[in-house]
Amino acid sequence: MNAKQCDYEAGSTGQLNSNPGSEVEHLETDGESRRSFLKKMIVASAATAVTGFPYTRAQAAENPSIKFGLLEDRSGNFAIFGINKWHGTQLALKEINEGWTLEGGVQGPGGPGVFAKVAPKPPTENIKEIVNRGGDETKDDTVWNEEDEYLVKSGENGVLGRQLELISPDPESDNSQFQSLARRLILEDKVDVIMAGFASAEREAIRPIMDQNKMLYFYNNQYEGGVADKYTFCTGAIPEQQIVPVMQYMIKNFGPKIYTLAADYNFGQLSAAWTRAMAPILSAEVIGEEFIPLSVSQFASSISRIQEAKPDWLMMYITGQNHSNYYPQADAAGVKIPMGSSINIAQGYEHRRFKAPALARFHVTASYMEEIPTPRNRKFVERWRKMFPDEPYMAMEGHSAYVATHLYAKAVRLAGTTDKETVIKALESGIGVEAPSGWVFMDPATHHLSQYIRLASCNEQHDISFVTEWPYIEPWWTRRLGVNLVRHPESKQYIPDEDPFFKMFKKKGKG
Amino acid sequence: MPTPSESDGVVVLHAENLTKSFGGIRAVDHLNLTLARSELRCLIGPNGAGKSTLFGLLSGLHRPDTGRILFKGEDITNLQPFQRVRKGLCQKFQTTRIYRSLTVAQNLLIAGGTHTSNRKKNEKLSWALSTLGLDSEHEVSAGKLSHSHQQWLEICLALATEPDLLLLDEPTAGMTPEETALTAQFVVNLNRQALTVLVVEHDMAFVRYIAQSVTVLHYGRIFTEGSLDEIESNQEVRRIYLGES
Amino acid sequence: MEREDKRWWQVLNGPQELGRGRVFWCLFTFAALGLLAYPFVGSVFALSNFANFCLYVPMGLGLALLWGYSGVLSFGQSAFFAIAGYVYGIISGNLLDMPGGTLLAAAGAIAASAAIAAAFGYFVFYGQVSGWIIPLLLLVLSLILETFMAQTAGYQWRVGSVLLGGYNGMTNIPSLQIGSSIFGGASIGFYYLVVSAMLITYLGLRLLVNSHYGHVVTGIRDDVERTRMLGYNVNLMQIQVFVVAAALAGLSGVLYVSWGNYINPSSMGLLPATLPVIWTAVGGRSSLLAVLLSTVTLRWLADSLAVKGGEYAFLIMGILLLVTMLFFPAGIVVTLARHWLQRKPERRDLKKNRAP
Amino acid sequence: MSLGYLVSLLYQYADSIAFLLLAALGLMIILGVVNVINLAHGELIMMGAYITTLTYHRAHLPLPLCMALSTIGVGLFGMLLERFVIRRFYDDKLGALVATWGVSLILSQGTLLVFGPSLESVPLAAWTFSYGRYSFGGYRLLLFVIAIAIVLIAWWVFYHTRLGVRTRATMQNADMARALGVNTRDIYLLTFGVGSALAGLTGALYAPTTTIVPLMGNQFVDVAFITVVVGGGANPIVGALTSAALLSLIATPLSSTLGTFSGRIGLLIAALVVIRFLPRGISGYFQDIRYRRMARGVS
Repeated sequence: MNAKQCDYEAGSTGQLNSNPGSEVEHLETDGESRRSFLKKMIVASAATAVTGFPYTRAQAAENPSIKFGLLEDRSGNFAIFGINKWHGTQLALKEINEGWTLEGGVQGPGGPGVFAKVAPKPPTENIKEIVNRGGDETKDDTVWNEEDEYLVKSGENGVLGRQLELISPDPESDNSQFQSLARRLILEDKVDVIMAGFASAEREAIRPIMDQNKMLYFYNNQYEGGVADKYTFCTGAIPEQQIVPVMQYMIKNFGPKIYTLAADYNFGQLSAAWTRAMAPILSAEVIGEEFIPLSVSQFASSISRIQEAKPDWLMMYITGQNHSNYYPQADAAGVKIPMGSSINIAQGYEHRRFKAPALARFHVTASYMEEIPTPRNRKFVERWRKMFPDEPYMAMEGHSAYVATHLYAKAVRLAGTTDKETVIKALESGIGVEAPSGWVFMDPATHHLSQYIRLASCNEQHDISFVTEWPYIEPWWTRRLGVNLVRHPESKQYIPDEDPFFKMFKKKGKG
Repeated sequence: MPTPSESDGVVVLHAENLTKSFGGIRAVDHLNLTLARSELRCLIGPNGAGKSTLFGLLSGLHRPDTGRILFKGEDITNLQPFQRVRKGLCQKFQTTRIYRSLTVAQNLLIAGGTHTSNRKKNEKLSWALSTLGLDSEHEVSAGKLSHSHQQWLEICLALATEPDLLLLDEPTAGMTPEETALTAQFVVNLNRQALTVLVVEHDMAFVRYIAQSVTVLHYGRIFTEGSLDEIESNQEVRRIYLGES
Repeated sequence: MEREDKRWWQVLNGPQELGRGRVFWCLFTFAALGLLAYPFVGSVFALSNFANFCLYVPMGLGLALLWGYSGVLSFGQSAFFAIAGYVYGIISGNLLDMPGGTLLAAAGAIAASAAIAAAFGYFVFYGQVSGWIIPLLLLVLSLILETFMAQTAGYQWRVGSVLLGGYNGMTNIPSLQIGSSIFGGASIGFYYLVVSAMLITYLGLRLLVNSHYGHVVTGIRDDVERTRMLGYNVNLMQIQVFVVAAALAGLSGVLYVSWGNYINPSSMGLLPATLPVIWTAVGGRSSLLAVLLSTVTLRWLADSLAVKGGEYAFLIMGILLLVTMLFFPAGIVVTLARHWLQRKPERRDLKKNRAP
Repeated sequence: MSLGYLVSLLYQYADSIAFLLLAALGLMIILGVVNVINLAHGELIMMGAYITTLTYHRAHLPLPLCMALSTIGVGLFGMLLERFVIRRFYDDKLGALVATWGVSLILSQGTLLVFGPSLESVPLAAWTFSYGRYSFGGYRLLLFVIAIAIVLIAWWVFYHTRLGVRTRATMQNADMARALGVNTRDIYLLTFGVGSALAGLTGALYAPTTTIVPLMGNQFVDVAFITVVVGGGANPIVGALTSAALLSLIATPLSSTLGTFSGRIGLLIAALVVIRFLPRGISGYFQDIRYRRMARGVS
């Protein structure tokens, strides 16, 4: 953008990267600021202990509120997901403003996990090694000793003595509306953070605006992965956390012949590319794949092609309201092939919307589902239902929105300010929280969450059971490509074509 | 009684062997018609005789199934309607077709097209406008004109294209006898300014007033041709057309 | 020379548009000056937002010309808008280092929209299909394009160095640049660019519809056969008007990508396709000024509804559209203006300016 | 190519015909008789699905009764729509197009506000049968049978009842029909009701096989538009049947061999080609042929 424009845009004070020429100096600045965060946090908690609530409450009345911008679709095509996410954020904001926070905080450099160091070297190992390491399934509850109480008192109402004020216009599932509202939030409402978007298209529409204006942006959605952007934090699950685990499970339990049915757009195509590339590593084979345009709602020919190919199981990357018609139609046609997926059910609760047994034998790796049987999740569900009694289902993305909101509040408290560059540094300091789903950790290098992933299986009665779980899967793929946003701020979305390993498994052609 | 103007014998329009069918009905059936320059010809015939279809064929709204049309010696059978107009053949429709939502001035502006590129004054048109009293109604919306004025306006629109042959389809339909007489006089005077005119009309008073020669159409064919007196004395015509037996 | 000027002025002040005479032009000049002065008082966001409303005006005016003046309804203006956006993105992305590359891209983009409109128009208008088929066919065409563009993710879909981007859209499209000044979405330069595009389009179309050509176009709307029988190549003129409308939609598309640096296939979807129709219908399709006002107002309304009313926005738009069509078939602005003009005695200077 | 494959292809073909026919027939009858394109057609279908789903879940009525209720309910709604909206636009077809678009926005967004983003769908008895390695859904075949039955009933009403004669007279020349004592207003009202009822029935029939969401009508309207454009309004019944058969003939082998995307594009391109060569659609072309044959008969 031009210099003229920069004059208008919200300036920032945290010019930590003012001297990009010298790496050493850069790192020193980095370390310094992190130390000061830790110090601030300790001071802050001490202050709370001494002065107690009255002080902070009095302060809250005087202090201006923290402006929290949210763009979630409440009408249009994606309303079914957007309303859920909108509710998730509202719940979290209510809790924060009433003095609650999710347990957790800075875990020191590295946190749990092998790669979760601040500014690690990108791994250069063989991809098979990473895949194996990334996905050790477990059912051993003792590994992650979960407390029932994870929502704890923060010691103040709001953050830094300021209430969080939600500003949430409705972008109506319309990309240009997203753009103009994003500009409105930044330039007019002068918000401190923006969380926005369901579809990747919506994210891509506003991400350049966020970068131009140096606005802290959270994208709280499961997606095709690959975003590496200094100002963007993604709290949804990504392919390495979903596709690889579900494939491992399905191949082990049903067999090596995979048929992919994918929506014919970015998410479907890229996820299918993941499946194609991962299959040989997991000693399996994709014997057929089909891409369905988003407007298609009748699946007779797809069903017959599947029956002709006779796969052991189906990999489902179909999305949207038209595509979900596949399930009742396939069921009515007597297709009894097991299915694996990274989105359906967890995102759009098809198992609640369709009568059993349309989604029998369906398996999905999810970062969250309403049915998770842990005590802490039951409490979460209770709180949610109390606030939104009419909610049809609490889906994966609503949970992501909830967690992201708490994560942001935690980072602001840690930073001691709402200044974006400083909050970004706080988010990059190795911060984690106890989410209703389990422990999640913001990976500094990639700005994605290390997630607690469960594999949900849907039976003939559409009851959900969690057959296995992976308590800690890291966002390893973009790191493999050398992404390290702490050291090298950038702004792009990587696609599997850019990974030499994936290039070997390019799609041969349509159909 | 005006004297018929002399036609100089040069053929303006020559149609031969024209046939056109609609939905199984042969509206025009192997018809031949010749018009000389400066001729004023009336076309009569009972309902369904094919008069309007013939006009449609001449103006190009319909394509003939067989036959051809020569205009000023040129074959125009395959030309589009607008091309025929540019060659000097213009039609007034049976039901008045003017731009009702626009003013008279705008109507005339549209009609005075760019294809009549010479910027010299269209004298026939200004004469016609003043004769018919339309020049005082420039700013009136055409739809608000009286019925007769609408009919006259459409004739003026046709004149604005500077035609050599004017086709008038029932120009006095719905007019009072006075208006009919005025129209008749106007048409005759127009013809005197060396304009070939072909009129379809039911009103025998009108025909009697203007006709030099009359063509009778019946079942898509030319039944007979001649002067009005000849036609009126023809018993066969009386039988088919006037319903007398 | 002076005589020429006067005639030019007469044409501009012609009867084919609402608002004539000295008072109107004084008000118009006043409003235009107000727009030019706005940056001295408005905030950056207000400017950027207002520019966003106004950049759709050429598309709306194009549809007013097409539907209101020539009688052809189109649900395809958004497709031409998006085609221009994509072509602009492709050309400018490949000519990043060339000075004036974005201008070339803008010209190419508008030309591409116009060319596609010409090809489509040739099929439709020379085929003489019935009136209701054209909007439906254009809708179908938009949906084809949307379906096609949605599946262009990945490296194999790339023109030169620019990725088409599939459903997620084409990102990082450069803003228009003239010399060293860049017309980005939140710049004063862009505001002036959009406002001048809006005013020039309005005045240009006003000249067009009041010219002899414009009168003939109106004649085609009122009576195709009559106009044909007055010696006009109606089909050709319909194509010409269609192309002009598409080019104007293309202009809006170029301004849009320059504002947002982004375009994606859902710009050709069902809903965007109908928005220009709503603007045109609500304002009054028979007046350019009415469409200009309603486009800006409805964009503003949609924006305010999104900010305040949330999920009621579409409902309110639908009710507005239905009420307009039922009770103000000529459009709200046009109906009100006519009502007002009727009560006022005709001004003297109007009479002097009547058409020859 | 095995016999099983052929059977499967045939099944897909029947399935596709049923979908196109049911989606388009109501729209086409309204176009043919009333001469109005109803852009709210998809929302009428959505309404049918909603009535079925709601009566099934809340009133616990048997499914066929729910479907009958939807048909009647949407038909009545269509008549209200005709009486209070469409009637004003009989001399302004494009106006009707725009006004019905407004209706469609109101219906879909109103549904979202009232009933939320989605409803639980209606269960479907899983009658399946198989041939070779393929298995097929019985309900889909039932849909095909119903679609054909509706066409036959419509044809019978159209050609063998007094109402049909009056309707045809109105279609050919409304002024003349009025002069002959036909109440064309009633004919229009009734036709719009029947067309809407068919939309309601379509929604009801497809309710067990689709997601019940406010914008579900969109999946029907784009194919319905294509079918209507290809079929033409000259004779809605012949037009809908031939158009659905032709389009399915193009789309089914394409999607079956090259994938759904190709089938989709093929459908759209077929529409463009047909419109170029038969501007009045297939039924308009048939009408021309018939006239031409009559002409030959006379001579």
